[in-house]
Amino acid sequence: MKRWIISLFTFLSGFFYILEFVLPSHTHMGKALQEAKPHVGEAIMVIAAFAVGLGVIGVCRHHLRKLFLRQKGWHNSLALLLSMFGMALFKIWEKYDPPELATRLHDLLFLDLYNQLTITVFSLLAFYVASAAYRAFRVRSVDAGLMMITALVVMLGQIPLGDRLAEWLRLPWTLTEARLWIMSVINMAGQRVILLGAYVGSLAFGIRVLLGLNRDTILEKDG
Amino acid sequence: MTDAPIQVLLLFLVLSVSLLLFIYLARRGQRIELRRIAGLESMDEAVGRATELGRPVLFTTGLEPLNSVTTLAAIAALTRVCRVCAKYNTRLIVTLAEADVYTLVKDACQQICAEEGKPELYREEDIYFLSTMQFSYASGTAGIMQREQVGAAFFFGAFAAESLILSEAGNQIGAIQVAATTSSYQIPFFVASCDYTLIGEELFASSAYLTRDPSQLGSLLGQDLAKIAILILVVAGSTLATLWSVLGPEATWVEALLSGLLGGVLL
Amino acid sequence: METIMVDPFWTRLGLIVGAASTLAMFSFLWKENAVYRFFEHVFVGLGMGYTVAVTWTDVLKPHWWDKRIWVGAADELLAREEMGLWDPALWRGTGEILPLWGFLGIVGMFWYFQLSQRRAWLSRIVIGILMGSGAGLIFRRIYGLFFTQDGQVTKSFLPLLLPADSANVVRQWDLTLGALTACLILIYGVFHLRRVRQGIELPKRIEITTTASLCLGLALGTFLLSRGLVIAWNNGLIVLTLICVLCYFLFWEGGRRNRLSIGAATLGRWLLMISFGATFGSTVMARFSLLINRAQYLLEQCLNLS
Amino acid sequence: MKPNQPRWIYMAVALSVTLPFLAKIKMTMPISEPVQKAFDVVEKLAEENEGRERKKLALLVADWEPATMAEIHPQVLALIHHFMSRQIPFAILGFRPTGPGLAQDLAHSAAREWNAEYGVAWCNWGYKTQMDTTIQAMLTSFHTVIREDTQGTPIQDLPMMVGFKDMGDIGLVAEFTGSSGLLQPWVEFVHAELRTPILHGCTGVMESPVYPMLSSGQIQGFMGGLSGAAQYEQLVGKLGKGSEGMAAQSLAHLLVLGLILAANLKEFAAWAAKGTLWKR
Repeated sequence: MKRWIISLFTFLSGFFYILEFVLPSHTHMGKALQEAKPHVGEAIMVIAAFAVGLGVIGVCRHHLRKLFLRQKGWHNSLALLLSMFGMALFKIWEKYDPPELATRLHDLLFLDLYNQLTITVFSLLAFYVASAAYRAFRVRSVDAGLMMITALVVMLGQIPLGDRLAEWLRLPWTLTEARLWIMSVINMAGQRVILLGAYVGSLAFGIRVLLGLNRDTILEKDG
Repeated sequence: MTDAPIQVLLLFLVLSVSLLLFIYLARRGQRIELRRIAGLESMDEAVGRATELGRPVLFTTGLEPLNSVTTLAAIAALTRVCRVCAKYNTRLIVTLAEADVYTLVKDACQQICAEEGKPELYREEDIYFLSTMQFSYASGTAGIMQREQVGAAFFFGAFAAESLILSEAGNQIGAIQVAATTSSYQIPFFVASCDYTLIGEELFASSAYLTRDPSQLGSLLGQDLAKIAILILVVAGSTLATLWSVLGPEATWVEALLSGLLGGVLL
Repeated sequence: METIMVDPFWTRLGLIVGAASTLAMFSFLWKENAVYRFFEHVFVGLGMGYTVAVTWTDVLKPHWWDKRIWVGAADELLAREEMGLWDPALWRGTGEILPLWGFLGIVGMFWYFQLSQRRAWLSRIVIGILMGSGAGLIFRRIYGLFFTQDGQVTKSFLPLLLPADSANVVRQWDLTLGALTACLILIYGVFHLRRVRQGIELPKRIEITTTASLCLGLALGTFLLSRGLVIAWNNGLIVLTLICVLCYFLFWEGGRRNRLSIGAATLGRWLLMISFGATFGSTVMARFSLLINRAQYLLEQCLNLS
Repeated sequence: MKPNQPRWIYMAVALSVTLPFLAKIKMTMPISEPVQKAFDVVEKLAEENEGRERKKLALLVADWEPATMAEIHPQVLALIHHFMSRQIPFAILGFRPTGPGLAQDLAHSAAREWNAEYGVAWCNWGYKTQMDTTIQAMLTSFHTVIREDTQGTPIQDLPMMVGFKDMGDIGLVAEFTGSSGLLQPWVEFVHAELRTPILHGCTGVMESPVYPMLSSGQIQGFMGGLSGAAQYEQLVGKLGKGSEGMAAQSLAHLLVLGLILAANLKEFAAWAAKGTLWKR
């Protein structure tokens, strides 16, 4: 019974968009669906927006428990909760023409603290690429060999030094041209097939979702 | 609203109906044979080699939670590795990044060890739920690989920038590494640093191969048919385009054929 | 919204906070330490707080909370809205609560049943609506991306032979033809050398086919040139790659029985590796640009060395 | 629990990134075709707007997170300078929470320089969820989805939006993102239906999957990573972070190539010694 209700809602929301696409717009039914689409779209947008509270509740529950039980690292949890509510307060306040201090604190929290933190976390990757380049990247098969040679040309084609090198070796093409050729011929065709494979996969998955043919692991557990 | 030409709608109808037909046939027990997936043999060989050296095996399922198709396919591969480890009496370590995946994997491993008749082989403390934060999860897994000196490492599922940290740690301790991911931005790094890499949809094909789930097998055949249809379209379109450019614009029959191919949207 | 003047005190405070957080995160390189974990928790908290706030101010408030009280006749308002004259004052007057607003609110609350064990299936309804609408749009998306006038499949119908005078022929000609003929001659030469060195007598069949294919290739080239046609090497390579990589991604066992499809699939995997090589090259650039930004930030702004 | 990492490689990386800044080398890149096409698309929109009393908008879609800010901000700043120098009014919209906020900050810094006024030269429509159904809704009835800007003022009260009826009044969509799947809906829905030119800017990681849409003409212009930003800065004539980074970028690339070659040569030598290249 539960499974049937879920499949009905899934099917209806999907079939609406399929019908709207298939029926030509000059037919009566097609025009009606087209009129309804913005309101359906806005409703789905609002429903999707409600999901944001779930993440917050999950995080709050976990860290509040750590805080009250004084488990190890409770000060980190306190910092997390304070920065969450502080950021939310300043961002919402910003819309109701806040005093200058609030905008300053919002910029401080968002532009200086949050952005710099995020960039730095990801900039660590440059170090890992370099250490992996020395310790992990080996030509261990034909595949890896082909990939490394192409990567060599593409990387040299990205930097101005590449063209100096091409002139020095008196190659007929500059490395930037060779990079653009690799990118727009072989890489283009390969990525086009990967894109096609992804969309054919989502077509198959979409049809199975609409008709409820998927084995639903979560539901089966308590279904 | 540009309405889609009838040819395209027909193509969609044929592909959808054939997909449902394949799923129906698969459910009715029709045997569907898949091609040899090299990654799966290397999986068994890797566990075998780790057993010879007497070193444990590590499996990790990536960052995404249980509702992602990629994680479900990774768990299917994990059940296979767990069964092979139980058969060879090898210790299996699993590191995870999501709580719901952790609970599912714990029950699955316990059940498999019991099925293989070795319930004592299942050790709860070998299954780690490290952290949902990308880099803590990656450095935690790398640390465990280093400490336990694992013999084989499997990276199945959705990975992001941290794939480097994992494969580099595996390389350091000389472990055989098999990777499978759909995120095509990480495949180059896995190909460069792992012994074998399954590319994109091969992960789903291996999951269908291992679980023999009829809807996955049927859907795989349906997707194959769609790809073959696109292949035929490309070949037909290219030959017609060549004919048109050779015979010049006055060959109207070629132009009629070409525009008939996809409903007047061409050239 | 007036643009706030740049106040030296706040900019300096911002730089100090930014520099401190940058150095704290770099400490992760040395060893995972308490300072890094503290800032990582702050990082997650700020991200969560920002997302919740923006979702409320930009989506839930204008599209749901503001539409709760509805004044006067429904159709008159809808007509005004159709002409694009949506006026918030009209919405916020007195009158009965818009039924749609209540219904949307209740459906929105279904998400939170996920937290209770017994009624978790109710949250599956809302997930179903989102997944269903996404799945329903897949046909329109595939049409829009692949089968429109400049769609991916439509633009894969590439002519393999081009009239000699068409503009971009020369560019393709020297870039790829040189590589291709060089490979052909190389393979034939190595093949021939090995055979002579080992003195083994190759079966006549292989001998004939290799020489014949080489001569046929050259003859075809001269014939086409005389007819004022040129082989479009780039288009040929694109179509070849499309076909081979598509063969590689076929999983049905039937597709791997004859040698041609096995050969196409192997060539497909090699060509795929070349595209991944391109991804590898451009990814390395991306990783370093982040670190270069950090260097710019620390050196120029914090220590103002510029 | 971190594995033993080679500290000398980390030092080499740090040096390769900091030295070029001290030496103040500013490298210029040759302009590649996709960036030139992006510049021409914006110029074409500017000329088209010349003759019109009510100008067509450019839509700046901000779908990036702070993590990819380093590569996306030079691109967006160069484009905003180009918009403001050619008096093309643009609106900011985003399907990632942090995108519009970051784009707002960039527009502010550019507005100070061109003294462009909010509401006349640019405005911010803010963040929306559920991208594909929302774009479908915008295509049929724009005012149902975009009701007010981030400050709460209704859309019709903004001077640049007076008389804005539907998506046909948008002359260019410039989408910037660091994650996958956020460009396709604009190509599949907006370009497929209204033939609106689309310009795309992304990080180096996302560059290679863009080429199929670039070569088929569904995307008219494209800036990839820091080198794309540097080239567009040269075209606009405002050298910024993109060009400064190129010197360090070149050195870093050479370092990585050197490391890869050194490692493989070491392995090759080991193979020559005992003939076991691929056996571990």
